Amino acid sequence: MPEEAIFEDALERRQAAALGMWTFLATEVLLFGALFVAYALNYHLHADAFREAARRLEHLLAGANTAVLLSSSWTMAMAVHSAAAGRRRSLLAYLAATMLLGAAFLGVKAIEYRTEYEHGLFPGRFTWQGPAPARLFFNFYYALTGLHAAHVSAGLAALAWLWLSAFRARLDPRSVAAVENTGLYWHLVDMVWIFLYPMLYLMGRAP
Amino acid sequence: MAEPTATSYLNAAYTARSWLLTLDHKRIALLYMVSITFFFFVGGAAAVLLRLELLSPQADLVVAETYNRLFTIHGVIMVFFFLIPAIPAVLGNFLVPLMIGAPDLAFPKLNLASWYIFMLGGSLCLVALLFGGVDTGWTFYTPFSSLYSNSNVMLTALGVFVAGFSSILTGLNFIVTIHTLRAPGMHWFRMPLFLWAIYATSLIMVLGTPVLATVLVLVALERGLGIGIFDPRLGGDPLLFQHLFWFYSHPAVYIMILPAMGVVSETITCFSRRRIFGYSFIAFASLAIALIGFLVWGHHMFVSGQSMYAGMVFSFLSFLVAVPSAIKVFNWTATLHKGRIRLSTPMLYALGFIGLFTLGGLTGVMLATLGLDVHMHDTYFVIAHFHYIMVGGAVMGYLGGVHFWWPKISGRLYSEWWGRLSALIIFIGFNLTFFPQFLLGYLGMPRRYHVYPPEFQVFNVFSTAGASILGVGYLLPLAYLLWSLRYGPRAEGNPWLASGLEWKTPCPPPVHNFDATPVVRHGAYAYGPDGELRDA
Amino acid sequence: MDSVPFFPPQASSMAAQTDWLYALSLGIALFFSLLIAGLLLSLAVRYEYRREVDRSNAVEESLGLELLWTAVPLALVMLLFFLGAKLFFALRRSPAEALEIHVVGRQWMWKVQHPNGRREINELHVPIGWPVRLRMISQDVIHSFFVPAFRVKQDVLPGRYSELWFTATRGGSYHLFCAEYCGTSHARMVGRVVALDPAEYQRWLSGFGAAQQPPVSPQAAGAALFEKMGCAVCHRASDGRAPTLEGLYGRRVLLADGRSVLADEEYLRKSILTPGWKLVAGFAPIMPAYAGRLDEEEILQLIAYIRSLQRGARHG
Amino acid sequence: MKGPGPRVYAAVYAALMALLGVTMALSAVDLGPFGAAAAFSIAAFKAILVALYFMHLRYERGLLAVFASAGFVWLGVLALLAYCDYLTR
Ligand code: HEA
Ligand code: HEA
Ligand code: HEC
Ligand code: CUA
Ligand SMILES: [Cu+2]
Repeated sequence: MPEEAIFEDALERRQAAALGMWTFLATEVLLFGALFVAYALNYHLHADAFREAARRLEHLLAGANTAVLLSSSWTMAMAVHSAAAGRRRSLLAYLAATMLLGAAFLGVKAIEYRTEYEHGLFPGRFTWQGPAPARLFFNFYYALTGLHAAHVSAGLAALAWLWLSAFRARLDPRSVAAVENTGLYWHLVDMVWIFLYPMLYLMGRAP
Repeated sequence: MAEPTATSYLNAAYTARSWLLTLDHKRIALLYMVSITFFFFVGGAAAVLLRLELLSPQADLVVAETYNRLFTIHGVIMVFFFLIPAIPAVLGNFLVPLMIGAPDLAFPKLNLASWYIFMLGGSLCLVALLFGGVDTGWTFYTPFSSLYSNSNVMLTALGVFVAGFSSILTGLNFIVTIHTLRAPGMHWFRMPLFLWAIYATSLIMVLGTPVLATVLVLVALERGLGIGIFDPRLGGDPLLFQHLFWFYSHPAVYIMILPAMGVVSETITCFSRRRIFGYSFIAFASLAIALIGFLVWGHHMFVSGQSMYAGMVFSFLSFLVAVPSAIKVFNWTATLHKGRIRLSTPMLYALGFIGLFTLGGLTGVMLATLGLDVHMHDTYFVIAHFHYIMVGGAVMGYLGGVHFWWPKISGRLYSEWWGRLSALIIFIGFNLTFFPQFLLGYLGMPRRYHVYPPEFQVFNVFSTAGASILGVGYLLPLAYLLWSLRYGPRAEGNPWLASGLEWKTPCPPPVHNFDATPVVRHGAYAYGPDGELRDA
Repeated sequence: MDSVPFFPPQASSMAAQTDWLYALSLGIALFFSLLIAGLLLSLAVRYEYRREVDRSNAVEESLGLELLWTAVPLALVMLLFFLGAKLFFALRRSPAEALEIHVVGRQWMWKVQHPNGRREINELHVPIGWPVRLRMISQDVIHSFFVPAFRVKQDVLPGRYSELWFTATRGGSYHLFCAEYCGTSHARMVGRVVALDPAEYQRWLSGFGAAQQPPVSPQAAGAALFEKMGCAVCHRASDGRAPTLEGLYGRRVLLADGRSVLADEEYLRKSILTPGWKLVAGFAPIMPAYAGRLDEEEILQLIAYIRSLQRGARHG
Repeated sequence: MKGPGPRVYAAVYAALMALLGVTMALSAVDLGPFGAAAAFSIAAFKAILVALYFMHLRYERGLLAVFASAGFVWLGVLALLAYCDYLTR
């Protein structure tokens, strides 16, 4: 059955795609959420150690990185807007900006990881003599930020693909929908970070 | 095979490519059917070996390592690669578009991708099996799985993880399809109850499975990269894994039973020639089970060291989830009243389902009783409980559905005599296998034991004897259904005179399902006072 | 009551209650199963399609019936909930005077130590008629201590104590099983529980068992460890660099972050293994972590010793 | 469907950045237990802004909002009942 023939019209088709995408996003929320809840429960068990460990993170760098990711969300929203309005050149520009910001985010994250490696806070090379459950904190930190970084990378791949197809051909309704869906995904990944940032970096900061 | 007159989805093309790259939901359903049948017999073979070993109290057939691998692979395959996909991915795939009057699912490519993802996950588990197997039990409890087991935990967990995404995508596809592709006039409350059941199941698949994925990733991180999350030496909590695992795996048991309940609602009406009793109660009971089912997972952890108060909350909620199931059972029973009952094969399976599910469910209620579960937890009582529901209930539901829609799927009729005979054999073999296990369990025989005190032997011998009858019972349908493909008489139109849009198409249906989008003018189960079809 | 078929021996104070609840709930289960099966069969026969019976006025919906078969199961399960929870409470609340026995589980054996220090492996001797509390912990994976004749079971966790209590009521030897899957020899992590008359139990206690010397009580062993591991250096120093441990057990401790916690076994265990996990108010974090330097039995002994330090009593 | 325009996006973007600044500033102040509450309320507010405007949820059918919140509601169930164990141990 050719996919075109399934839906009555473009509106029905778009509604189906939107519902599918949002359902998928709900699964992503739970995928990350399970890890968030696991973290929160362990925080409850080892609050002091977790706070102490959290103070070792580069919270300013991460704050800057949050700004980078929020900016990428804005450029992404503008990209979706441009696509819907049929402005291909501005779509290309905004997509490129989003990719650039996304890559910058990953770059800063890599710098953070390197600092942590040098400070002996890395799994396999954990030399910090902090309170015992501190290692647990760092393991959560790597699991959470790693999973998040994997999602950012997947988003970058999708953006690159969008950019190339928008570069090569004119915009048709299908590619507009693809931009919209990638946008939704990108915003969700941003949203995850919005929660990750205070949860990991800021918990132990207050004196 | 005589050439059928019209082109159906089956004879539209014959190449391997036309099957392996098909986007037709009906063909994808058949791909699933072949795959899960294969997995069922792999899991069944493991069960046969388990039962043979348990014939005697000593370890004489297999050593401990092997036995542990056998029950693990039995559980993993039967749960993740047979029963969870069984009804949704086979019958659901085939029937959802037909029942709502749509040409296909909303996302056909995604549907095919789900099958490939499923096969990838299954292959990973089979590879893990071939390279030495895995010995954690299907529950993968930490820290055993993450730090102590010397078996292919990573590969198996990866396989289950991958298969989980197939489940998510299938559920997503069903949800979107049911929301957007219903034919004109097919209001929610005109839908066959099978669709309500599939919809509720899809919600669980979509909202539960991601948590399973996360928890498996965490086990892999701990085991493979030393990123300990559950490790008690780091201060990790041994119960955290259990909470996350059962958050998915309890609702998952409803993934297995709800669709079977849906099948029963279809068959019981057709063979009683009666509208279903209490349509909306059954429909809402499906949703209630799906929702409340998420609140009860802690009943697997009553003696795990979970707090006593949490145990009470979970026990209470577990009792609540039993009520909608009870509502369904009573409504089905009432449907028989003043019907015109014909004990055809699918009806025999439906009746078997109701009876065995009731006993299985009520023993579940016994397990939810806090003080009792202390004694019965991790004994054969639990094994008997869930086999009553999963084998006596869900597998019977699946078989009933396969028989009911077989003419639709294959265009052929199977032998009614063999059908009834094997339903009977399965029923007898099943009870002989698993009833003694209730008694064994209360006597205290722990599960996952390959050696046991000699006083437990008698019941174990009964159980093994029953399992061999059961095995024969399962081989029979395989034989006569395959036989019917070639030699069975052709099914003409609507062999059961069943109501429902799927029966308005030829048997087997054409690729496009409906020549013109059907318009629905009345609710499901349009059987008149004399049992006649009203929507013919 | 050894002769009741399909029931394990009733050998603890909880066994009869559990069996009654089992009988009741099984009765409900069988009643409804047979009811449903009977209805299905009789309806299937009565309304067989060839039979000429009255089929007029068939009902399709009945709010009354729906309410009935919602309310009756609901009432019954609430009854079961109540009875089950009551029994569960009783099974969880150990009497204060219970005899405390230490159990350490590991792949794949049970190690037991009695209050006077006598040890045994895969066996547990207990007196009849006196409550016994097991303080249990695992050295590796999760195990579960299961005595069918007593109708009790409790998972034994790594890194955390769990408790189980019972009062044996009948002499004899009963199965002890590991009920939580724990790896290759899970099925061989079995043993027996022997219930003895109190006098006999005392006699048994004073025997040496397999050991060559008379047993050393956990308390005494803990006192020796307290010296050997250097705890005494700080905790008996007069300069107040470390808190005194006298009268600590059972008291609430004020922590540096303002919380106050109850000094129970779990707290003492964590204080010894990972002192950084909490800090007692008014002290510097100088105590070294003993995680990895003490095994579970030694920790239990240290705790037994600390528990024995009553306020005002002089250090032994 | 109709989405908001660039001006709305710019305003939301500015609000998000401002809220980020507030979060960072607050983290340096000791608010006791309210610190975490404040940080997460702000995060939730930011997330809602993103969902409503960047993700157009405000302009979509209600059904989408139901599915969008389902993930969070289920997460709430997981957290609630798991805490029910951890807080009463
Ligand atoms: C399809 C699978 C399936 C289904 C549907 C169920 C349904 C139920 N299960 Fe079961 N269960 C499993 C599969 C399933 N279970 C598995 C696989 C395990 C073991 C996992 C492992 O450890 O490996 C398990 C384990 C398990 C336990 C843990 C036991 C232990 O390990 O100690 C408990 C405890 O509460 C439980 C309870 C229930 C309850 C209350 C229901 C209810 O939903 C049942 C509701 C149904 C009815 C009640 C019947 C109909 C009612 C009537 C006809 C009327 C009368 C009703 C009343 C008077 C109440 N189950
Ligand atoms: C959908 C789920 C499902 C199904 C269908 C079954 C089906 C069966 N199960 Fe399964 N079982 C589980 C799910 C399921 N089981 C789970 C989840 C566990 C827990 C695992 C764990 O503890 O981790 C379990 C555990 C389990 C145990 C407990 C093991 C232990 O704890 O030590 C036993 C023991 O009797 C058992 C028996 C059986 C039998 C006899 C069947 C029969 O119904 C099977 C009948 C099928 C056949 C007999 C196949 C026919 C094939 C042939 C005849 C070919 C034979 C070929 C060769 C022998 C080479 N199962
Ligand atoms: C170097 C000094 C030092 C040594 C050695 C030491 N401790 Fe401590 N201990 C302390 C200090 C200081 C504290 C209070 C601060 C804290 O909580 O860490 C403390 C706290 C404790 C507490 C909690 C007391 C309370 O009031 O809540 C226990 C229990 C304890 N120690 C037991 C031991 C045991 C058992 C050992 C030996 C195996 C030991 N300590 C060895 C210095 C020490
Ligand atoms: Cu120890 Cu099973
Ligand atoms: Cu369950």
